[in-house]
Amino acid sequence: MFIPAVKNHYQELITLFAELYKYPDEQVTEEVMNGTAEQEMHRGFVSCSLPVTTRLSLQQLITAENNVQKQFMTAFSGLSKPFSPPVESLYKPWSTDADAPKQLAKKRGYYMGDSALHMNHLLSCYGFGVPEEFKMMPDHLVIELEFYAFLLGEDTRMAVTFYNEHLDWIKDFEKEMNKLGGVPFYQEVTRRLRNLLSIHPLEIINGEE
Amino acid sequence: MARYGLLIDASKCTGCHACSIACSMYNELEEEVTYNRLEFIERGKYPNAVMEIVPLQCMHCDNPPCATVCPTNATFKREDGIVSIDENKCIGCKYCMTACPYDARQLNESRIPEKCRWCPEMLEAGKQPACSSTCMNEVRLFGKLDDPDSEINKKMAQHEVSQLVTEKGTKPRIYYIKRK
Amino acid sequence: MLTNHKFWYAVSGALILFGAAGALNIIIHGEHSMGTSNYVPWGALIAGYVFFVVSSTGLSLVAALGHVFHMKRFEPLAKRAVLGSIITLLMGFIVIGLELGSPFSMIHILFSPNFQSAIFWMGLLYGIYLVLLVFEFIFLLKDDHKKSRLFGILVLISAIAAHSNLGAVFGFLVARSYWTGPYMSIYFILSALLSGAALLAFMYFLVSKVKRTEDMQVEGSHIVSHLGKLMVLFLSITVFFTVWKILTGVYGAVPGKHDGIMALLAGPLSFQFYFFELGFGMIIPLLILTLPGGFKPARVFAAAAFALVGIFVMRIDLVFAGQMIPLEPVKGALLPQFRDWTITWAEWGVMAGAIGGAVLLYLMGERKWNLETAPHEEGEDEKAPVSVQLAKKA
Amino acid sequence: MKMKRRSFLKAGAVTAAAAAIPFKLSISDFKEAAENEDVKRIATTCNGCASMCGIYAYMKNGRLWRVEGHPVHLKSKGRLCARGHGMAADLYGKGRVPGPMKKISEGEFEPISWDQAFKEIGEKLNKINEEHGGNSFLWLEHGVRGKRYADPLLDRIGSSNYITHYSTCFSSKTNAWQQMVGGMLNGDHAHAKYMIFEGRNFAGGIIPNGMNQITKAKENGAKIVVIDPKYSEIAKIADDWIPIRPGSDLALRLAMAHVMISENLYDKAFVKKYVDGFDDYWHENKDKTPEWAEELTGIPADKIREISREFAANAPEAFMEPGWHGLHCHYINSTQTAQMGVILNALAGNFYKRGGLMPSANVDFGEYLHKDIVETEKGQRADGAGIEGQYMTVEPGRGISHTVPDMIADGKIKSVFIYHFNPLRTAPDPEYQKKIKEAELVVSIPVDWNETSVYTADYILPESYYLERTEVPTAVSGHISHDYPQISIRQQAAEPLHDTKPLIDIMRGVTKAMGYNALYDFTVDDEMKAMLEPVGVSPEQLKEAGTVELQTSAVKPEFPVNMQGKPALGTYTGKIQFSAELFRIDGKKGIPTWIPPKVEPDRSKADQFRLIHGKQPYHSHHVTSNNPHLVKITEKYNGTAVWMNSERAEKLGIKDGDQVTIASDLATKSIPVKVTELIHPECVWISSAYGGFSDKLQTSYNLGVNYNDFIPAMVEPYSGTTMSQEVVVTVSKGGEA
Repeated sequence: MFIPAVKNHYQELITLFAELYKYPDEQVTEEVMNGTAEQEMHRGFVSCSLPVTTRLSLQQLITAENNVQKQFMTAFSGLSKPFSPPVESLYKPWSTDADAPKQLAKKRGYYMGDSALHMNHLLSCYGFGVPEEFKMMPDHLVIELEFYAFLLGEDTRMAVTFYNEHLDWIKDFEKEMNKLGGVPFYQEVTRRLRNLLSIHPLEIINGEE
Repeated sequence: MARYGLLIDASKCTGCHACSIACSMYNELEEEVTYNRLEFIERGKYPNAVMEIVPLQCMHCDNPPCATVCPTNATFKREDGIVSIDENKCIGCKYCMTACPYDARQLNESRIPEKCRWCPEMLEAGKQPACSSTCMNEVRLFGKLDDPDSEINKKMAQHEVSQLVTEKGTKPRIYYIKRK
Repeated sequence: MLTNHKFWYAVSGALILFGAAGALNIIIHGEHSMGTSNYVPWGALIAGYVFFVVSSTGLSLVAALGHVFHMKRFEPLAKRAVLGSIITLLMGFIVIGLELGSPFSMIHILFSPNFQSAIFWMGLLYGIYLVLLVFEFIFLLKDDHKKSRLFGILVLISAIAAHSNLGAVFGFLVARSYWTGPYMSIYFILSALLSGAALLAFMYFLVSKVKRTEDMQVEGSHIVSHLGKLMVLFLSITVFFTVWKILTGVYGAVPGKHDGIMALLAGPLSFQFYFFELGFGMIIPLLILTLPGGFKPARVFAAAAFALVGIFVMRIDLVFAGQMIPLEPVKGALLPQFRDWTITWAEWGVMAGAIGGAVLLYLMGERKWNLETAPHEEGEDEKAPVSVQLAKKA
Repeated sequence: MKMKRRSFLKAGAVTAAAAAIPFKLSISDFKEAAENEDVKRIATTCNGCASMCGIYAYMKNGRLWRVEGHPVHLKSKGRLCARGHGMAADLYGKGRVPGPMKKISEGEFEPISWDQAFKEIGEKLNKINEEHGGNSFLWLEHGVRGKRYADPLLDRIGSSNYITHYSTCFSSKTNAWQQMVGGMLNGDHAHAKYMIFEGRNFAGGIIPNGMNQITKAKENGAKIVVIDPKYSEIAKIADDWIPIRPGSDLALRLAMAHVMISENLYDKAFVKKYVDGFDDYWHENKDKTPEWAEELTGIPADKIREISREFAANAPEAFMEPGWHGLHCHYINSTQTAQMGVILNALAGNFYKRGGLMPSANVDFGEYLHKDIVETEKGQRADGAGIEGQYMTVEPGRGISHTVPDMIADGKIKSVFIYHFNPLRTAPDPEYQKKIKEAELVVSIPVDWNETSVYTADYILPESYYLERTEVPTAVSGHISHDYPQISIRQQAAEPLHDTKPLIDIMRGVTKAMGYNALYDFTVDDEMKAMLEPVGVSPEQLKEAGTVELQTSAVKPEFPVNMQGKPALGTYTGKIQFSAELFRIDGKKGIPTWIPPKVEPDRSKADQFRLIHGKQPYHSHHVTSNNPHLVKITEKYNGTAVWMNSERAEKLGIKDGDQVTIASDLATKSIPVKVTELIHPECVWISSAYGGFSDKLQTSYNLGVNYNDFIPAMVEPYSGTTMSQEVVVTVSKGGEA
């Protein structure tokens, strides 16, 4: 039997992760620090009947000197090198277009790859726009997770296709994240996200069938 | 069938490397790989010293040692004279690399010993490949050796030309204009 | 310690683990995990491959002394030598398989063969050689002397054909004067004899110690002594070849050839050339063997051990000396004096792993089969020797 | 408790779709459809260096495929150098500043919104201007692209402080030519029979079509002489490479003039008609014989006679390249050296002659009329350029760009906008330049994380990449001669990848926050329309073609004359002036004569050298050194090495490839050495491309060393340049890699 409640929990969990990859404003910082984020994530995993493999809680990974904002900047902004923005294009060959002659095609590490083009296409087909700062990285994790959550609400079959094609790079992303120093919070969030996404959505949603 | 050749006037090269970077852009090469390169030679004693620069790339030999040694015919000579590679047949033994007296082979990420392929699609369209079309000093001139009216034949008639490493019997298809 | 089974299992296990790590590294990271470059495309694994297939060839050549040429004192060697030959050949194939960029494209050797390519012939002949070896081994185990002798002859021919083709893989390289010419084919065959004799002496000494049977003790020490004598001959031949290689290389200063020899004599390879190739590989074993009492089994064993290390380095020197001299398509170009090369841990691993694999397979062979061969007198061909009958009962 | 959610997906606000492809949920279906889209060709201009060659950018589905030289553009004519190809791929690289940044502590920034940045900068600027006056504001840029959008603000708040990078580059030349000729001319390489390139590496600072013309002229029999302490790339195609002691070029030129005058080889008719001050010049320099110059230059007197005679014999189809950076900010005598460039060419009578020096074709653009034209009275320039008692002879239009920290320390400058300029790496003494941060407000407008932005800026406002922005049309001119005027346009080929803006939008944002609502109340299209109006080309035509050639007002080989037929150059007398009016200060006559270099290596010391530098043909000084493709060339061809003469190296026990340590009073740095016959024994040479120290630029970080590390910030007395080769270093074997 189909239980929509689980799907809703799953969607909520996905958008929670999306939230955690946005620049942490004061409220988000506060909610991470006071444990709200940890509690909600824990509840989310439990509600989806997923194993919770927490070693350290999120608030423990933050210190006064190395706060969430600082870790965000270190991990994603390029203010210090190396850094690894959660953008799909960077983790996949730039283009598979056969007559794409030139240089970039087979390489990883460049923005605006095929996946970005496709995201632009999908978003515009569904009538979505993205904020100015994400204009040329529509395959940013934040956008992809939000869009995935949206698709789950629309049509599970489509969501599954999206899951298969656009959320298959998190492992590579995690590998890059783990190479960085001073970003334990995002390494943990990414580890959990990878755990969550390593389980096929149909297994979660239909788990109680 | 056309027979292609390349005439190089090395005396005009000023070492800007536009050829190699245009080539790697056109052929989607990894940054480490270049199909053409420049050899630098210093001659003489200060203040009467000079520098020579010789552009090098696959010579598309008429007796290509790389093709002779290839156990699976992955490297082969086309009718138009271009020495080409069928990547699927390559076992990666690198015999062609040790056999080439010009060091023209470059191993790519997939462990295929790649090399300059003279951009046949450009030659067939009557255009110069990227290395030549971007060269400000017009060092390279590709063309049909069997067409008496071709630019390359006219120019070869005007100059004395030489080839590299002829003593190994490779019969290279790149000709260098001899200058004093 | 050396006479303990467990010790050898432990050693081979450790080497195989190291080898597996190295192999995995090469499979994952490709060429980056190897010490090769566009200028030195053939790395240590080529040397390792040569080392193993030379050993294989050498073992079958020495085996042939006994059961093909009927040199009595070498007849008991046959089974062990042929088994060793099969094993080292397989290990050679594994090593070269890892060196190849796309080993699975080997299928095209069948569909799209290039009859001008020495690698094609080498591959084909080594394939045939392997099949023939297996048959020879089967008939040896059955003590079917007629058939095993027939296959022994075929193995001998194919070994020489395959191995001289391996020499030709180098000899055909017109671009690299250091290798060019017929020398390599002849040198490979003759140095294979040294490899085979040294490896057999090494093996047989240990086997005779491990077996602890009286027969084996006596017979083993006899054979090892005889192998020692053979080694003196083969060492002398190798010295002869090395001397002429050096003299012809230095004489006349042919570009490429001369520089390669100078890299050995007074260049970056000189330490390993003098210390290992000449010292370990030729001088020390010759001294050990030719001083009074030189053919005592333990002395022969020591000489063989030195020689094997020396031979391994000899292969390394051969592969790199031919490539580290920069090609000079344009005369006078600003080039480094020598091209850089290294042997990475992954390559060491693969070679060590292959040695471990060889040891393990051999131990398993000793355990599975009875490898004693009774001397086959005329007319006794049909009758299995006593020791075999006993073994069958057990 | 549940965390809040900030949804980034905005329903309704549809982005421009990549292409009109029908809905494809699966990426493989989509890729298939996308692959069938057409490749579009957009004509724009390159930004690999300041030449701005015309290029075609090939775009598919809104993404850059590759670039190619524009076939019409007179600088590229279908050809591009390595930089042009390499730079384009950086569009999608990771080195750029992704959006507006605010400094939180030394070297640390946080992203802020454009609105927030505008608001804070506007408020701060207003406050500073109220307290210290508008003249405390400084606009510092590479030049001259930003001037158009700097001027409205400068005029409005009343600041005279517009400064370009030219003083670090070539203003000794522009100054001398402005004073003596009233403008600049270009060598007519295509028609010349004899070309002298002294301190000018045309094959290093590349204009592809210029080099094409030079090699063609050579094939047609032209002779090329290269005078340079280092065998530069152009020397490779020269008939004669004459190494000269660095710092003595002025002596050589004086002696060449001496030969031409004393042997009556100069064009007397031309000089009589078009030159003012010839007698004064000769009176002053009668003793500058080739023998005298041989002492100073190390070039045999006979050789000097030979090239002088050949030069004269081929005149007027002969010229001495006017040059740029090569000699014109290097020594204390650089302005006089540039003056001699004018004089030698005038003695050859080659001005406005085919095969000699020709002017650039002119384009009469229309002008966009600004609505807000309130102007505030401006104070004195903070750099002292053009001010009596300070740097009276320095061109105020270009200024002195490398003493900004002094201007700040003196309290003259309180706020600085730095547009596409990186003085921390391209001006002398980086530690001194870092003091720019002492200003109350520093705003940097770069594309990447350059050293200046990282170490001095309070705010970084990233501009869109050159392939992402449209700029007003420009006349294609300079460096080489061409008969017909051309107009080219840089236009947007790709959507901005990051949260960046073109300069005009940045200026509009800042000034609106200051309360000037109408200061930038126009778009690039408005300007383009107004500019093109009198030209007879529509914006659409220009955008389609990228570069157009106008068949009007072709340049003619005629000396400009007025209605009376008298010479009418933009100088005091209308003639070529051998004596520059402005230089007649401190009792001087304004005539070039010998001035020895400021410092000289002690020739008795084995380890002392003059440190000289130059451009590599695959890098544009420091701008391209973060490009991975170009740096691969550096690595393969040993580009960071310091060149040293073999004989000197032998004395120091240094071998090719060794690590050596270079030390001046300011710095001690270590790099590998290239030991060569191709350099004057008294100097060592390094490329100007390296020595990056911004850790936010991965590729250039810590790659090689830069000449600016070793020289203090000095000001050449006539033109205000850096005198960047007035430095003696010691070189020793060893040092840490």
